[in-house]
Amino acid sequence: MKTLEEIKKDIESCYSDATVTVEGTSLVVPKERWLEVAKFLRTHPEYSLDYLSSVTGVDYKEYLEVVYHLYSIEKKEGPLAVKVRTDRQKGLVPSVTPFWRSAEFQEREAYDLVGIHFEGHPDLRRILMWDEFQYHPMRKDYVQEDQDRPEKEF
Amino acid sequence: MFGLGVLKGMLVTFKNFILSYFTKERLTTVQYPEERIPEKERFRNFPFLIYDDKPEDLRCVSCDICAKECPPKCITIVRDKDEQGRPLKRPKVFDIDFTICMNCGICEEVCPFDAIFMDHEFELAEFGRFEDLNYHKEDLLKSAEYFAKIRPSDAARIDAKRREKTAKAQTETQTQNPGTGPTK
Amino acid sequence: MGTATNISQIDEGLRSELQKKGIFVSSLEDLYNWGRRSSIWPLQFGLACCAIEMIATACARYDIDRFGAGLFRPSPRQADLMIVAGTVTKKMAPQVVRLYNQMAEPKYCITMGACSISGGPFKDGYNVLKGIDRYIPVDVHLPGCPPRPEALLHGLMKLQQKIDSQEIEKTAWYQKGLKREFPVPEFGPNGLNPPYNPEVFTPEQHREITVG
Amino acid sequence: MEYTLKDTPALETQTLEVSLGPQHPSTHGVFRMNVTLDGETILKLKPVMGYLHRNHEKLAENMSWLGSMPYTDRLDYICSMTNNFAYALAVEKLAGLQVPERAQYIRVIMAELTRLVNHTLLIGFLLNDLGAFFTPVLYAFREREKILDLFEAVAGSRMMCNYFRFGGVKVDVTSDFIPRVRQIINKYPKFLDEFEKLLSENEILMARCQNVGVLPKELAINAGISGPMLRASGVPYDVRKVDGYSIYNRFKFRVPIGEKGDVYDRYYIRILEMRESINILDQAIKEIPDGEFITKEGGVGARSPRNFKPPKGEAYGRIEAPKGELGFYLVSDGTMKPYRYHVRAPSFINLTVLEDMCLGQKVADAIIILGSIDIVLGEVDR
Repeated sequence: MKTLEEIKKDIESCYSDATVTVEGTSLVVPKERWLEVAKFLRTHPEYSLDYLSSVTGVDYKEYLEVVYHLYSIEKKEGPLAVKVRTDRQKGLVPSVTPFWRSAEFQEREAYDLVGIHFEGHPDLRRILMWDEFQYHPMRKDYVQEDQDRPEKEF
Repeated sequence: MFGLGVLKGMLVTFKNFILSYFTKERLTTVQYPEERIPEKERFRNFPFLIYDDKPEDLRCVSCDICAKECPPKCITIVRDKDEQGRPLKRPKVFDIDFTICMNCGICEEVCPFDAIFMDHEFELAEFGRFEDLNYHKEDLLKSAEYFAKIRPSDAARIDAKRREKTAKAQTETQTQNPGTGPTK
Repeated sequence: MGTATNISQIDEGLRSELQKKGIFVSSLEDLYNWGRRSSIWPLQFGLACCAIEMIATACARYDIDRFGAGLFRPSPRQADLMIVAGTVTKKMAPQVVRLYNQMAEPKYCITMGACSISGGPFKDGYNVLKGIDRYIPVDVHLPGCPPRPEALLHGLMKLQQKIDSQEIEKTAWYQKGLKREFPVPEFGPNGLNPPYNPEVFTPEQHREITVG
Repeated sequence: MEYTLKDTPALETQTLEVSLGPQHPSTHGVFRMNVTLDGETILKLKPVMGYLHRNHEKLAENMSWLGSMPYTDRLDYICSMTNNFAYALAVEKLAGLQVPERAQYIRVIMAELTRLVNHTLLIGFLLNDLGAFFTPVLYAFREREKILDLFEAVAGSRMMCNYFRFGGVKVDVTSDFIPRVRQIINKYPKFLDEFEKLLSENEILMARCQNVGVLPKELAINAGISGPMLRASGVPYDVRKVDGYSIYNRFKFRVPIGEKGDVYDRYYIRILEMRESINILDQAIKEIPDGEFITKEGGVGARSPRNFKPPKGEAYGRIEAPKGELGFYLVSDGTMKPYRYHVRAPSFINLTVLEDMCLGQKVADAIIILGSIDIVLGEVDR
């Protein structure tokens, strides 16, 4: 597996204005360029990262972040962690379901629990909570209802 | 022959059925109330508080570590106070809510005073939820002999460690003030 | 539903005398309760980890069939015991209450495992109901996470004692025109409405935890 | 006009919307499939989950690192030891802990024993869905009890072992552990042969399972399928061989691969995997060294899990759990509580292709296809 800097240089060689930064052990991709970079990582013969293992929505109080862990099955290469950030109010990230079908359920879970809208997702509904639920419980500012509240508040 | 596979399967069931009359080892049913499976020493069900000779002097000094470490937060401890209001090294209230406890044994691991252990008692079905299943200090008390009976090797290891600790504490008190002789 | 032993009016001395002569004397109530107690059909209804332990109880080694309760009925119409084995979440609670309503009287409920009694280790979860006895009356509470198969058998024996001590005329389900229908909660924006059924459950006063 | 068959217009059939609801004997727990039926064949199948969403990830965020370990037992409540293994590996990668040799061997032995339990149970429940009402489940649970007795003797609890610690295991194995494992290994192949004789050549099983619910290779990779389901479709990808985590690269074992990827391949691959697990166990108990069972420096001494503060950063550890690739993505902000705790559950993602495999099949086949995916709801809904 090439180091993150080489991957950064490869991506920037193909897409000149993609400002990809390396942060710790992961690659931060701006959400506008994320679809091209995803297509590049998936189809480029040298990477062919065709196995999206996990999609996670994380709430960092100022911004929301989606973390993708990608593997390559033929090359049997280790995880490439890619992060895509978006703001808290109207969290919008392009959906990668056209490239990896395994993102279908996991993006719905990230939408349901952390409230990140995935643009282009075939059927973005709540997957774990019931449909009338109006909050995103994994956010840090979620307040849980009190099950012992007195009768008059029914 | 088409039905051969099904027949072979029937043969296996038939063999098991016939052999179960001969080999004792195939009859695995344990007639629960009368006949019981030998208890494993490390089995952990619900915690209990241990006392050495009298139920009053518990080993627990209400240091609250187990209440803080308990993942589902089911232990409630209130420290005892003497008449002048100074806190004592004894819990006045030590509740374990058996309807929340998940038998994970972390309280036993983190207790620095070896005061709480996991019990083998599992027949605890009750009718009431709040009045029967919220165990208070009195219901949790078990003697050190009981602990040695259900968990011999752990009891031996812990008693040895405690004896050696008290012996070391005595030698230290001797070296600090040799004049006064061994103090309890 | 007290647990007093059954005070059948037959004098013990007379009974043992007749038994020596091979005559068995019993009150109709004893016979009736014995018949109901020895063939409780549980509902095939597993929610989580306790369900695996319930299946292990139904298997060869612990064998719930010895108590007559081995026939797990998939449909609530034919079952008379609901073993709530596992975490009851808010999304699943309406289904559990509807299932309990669909069961025919006399019906009993065992909450197996800490989760169904009080939410257990998951009680702080936003989607976890703090105990099913908020909506339906529960007969036997079985602590443990998961309770051993023998503990489930002990819980079943405790329920059998309870059935033994029931006097038919006084039990609720024998009265004329009884309509025991528990309201099914609806899904609200942040939880279930109503959060508990007032006639069945009164919230125990919140006990403060000295941690931290 | 004399009515003949030929003039009858095409029989307008109505599609029937059925919900194989959360309470259904075939759904292995509280899982719901909204099925649109045309007669018996399935037109649409929408899985509905969340009935056992117990908020494990939210609870973990205000609990110490070790406090979440007993909760991982309840993720996939049939194989608790492999969940602990995955969580312990992820935290060790985060905190940079080394694991002594003996603990590595104990971990591999426990993981492979759990794989035996899980695959035996799966075959029991799959046959239960196929109509063999309870007999295979009785065989399966008879073997499971022997292994659970071993877990109870060592870890303290039958199903919820809570046995792994960061940097090793909680307590050393009992003295009679190795002979008992050897006894289980010697008897298990005989049980597997008996199980195979009972099931594998059974014409009913073959008729109902072959060419049913076929999963093509490309769709399997694209949909992130992992574990025996992926290998049954012909993709040689086993995380034990690929990552070689813990000490798996010391053992010689083969990875069975299926060709067609139908329900029969998924059933048969699990029997072959059980034989490989016995092979690994055999090698492991021969080479298990003596020594300490938990690392002293940095390891969470059981005394105070609240002082275990891994450095700031994140880690993604994954293992080959019996159901597939179980991963833990942990973000730590240097305090005693994880900032974000995400579980990559194999059963949850393996359900993506449930609809693709069931389209056009009969309702009875949909139940077997769900059974062959091997889902456990504690892990699907977390």
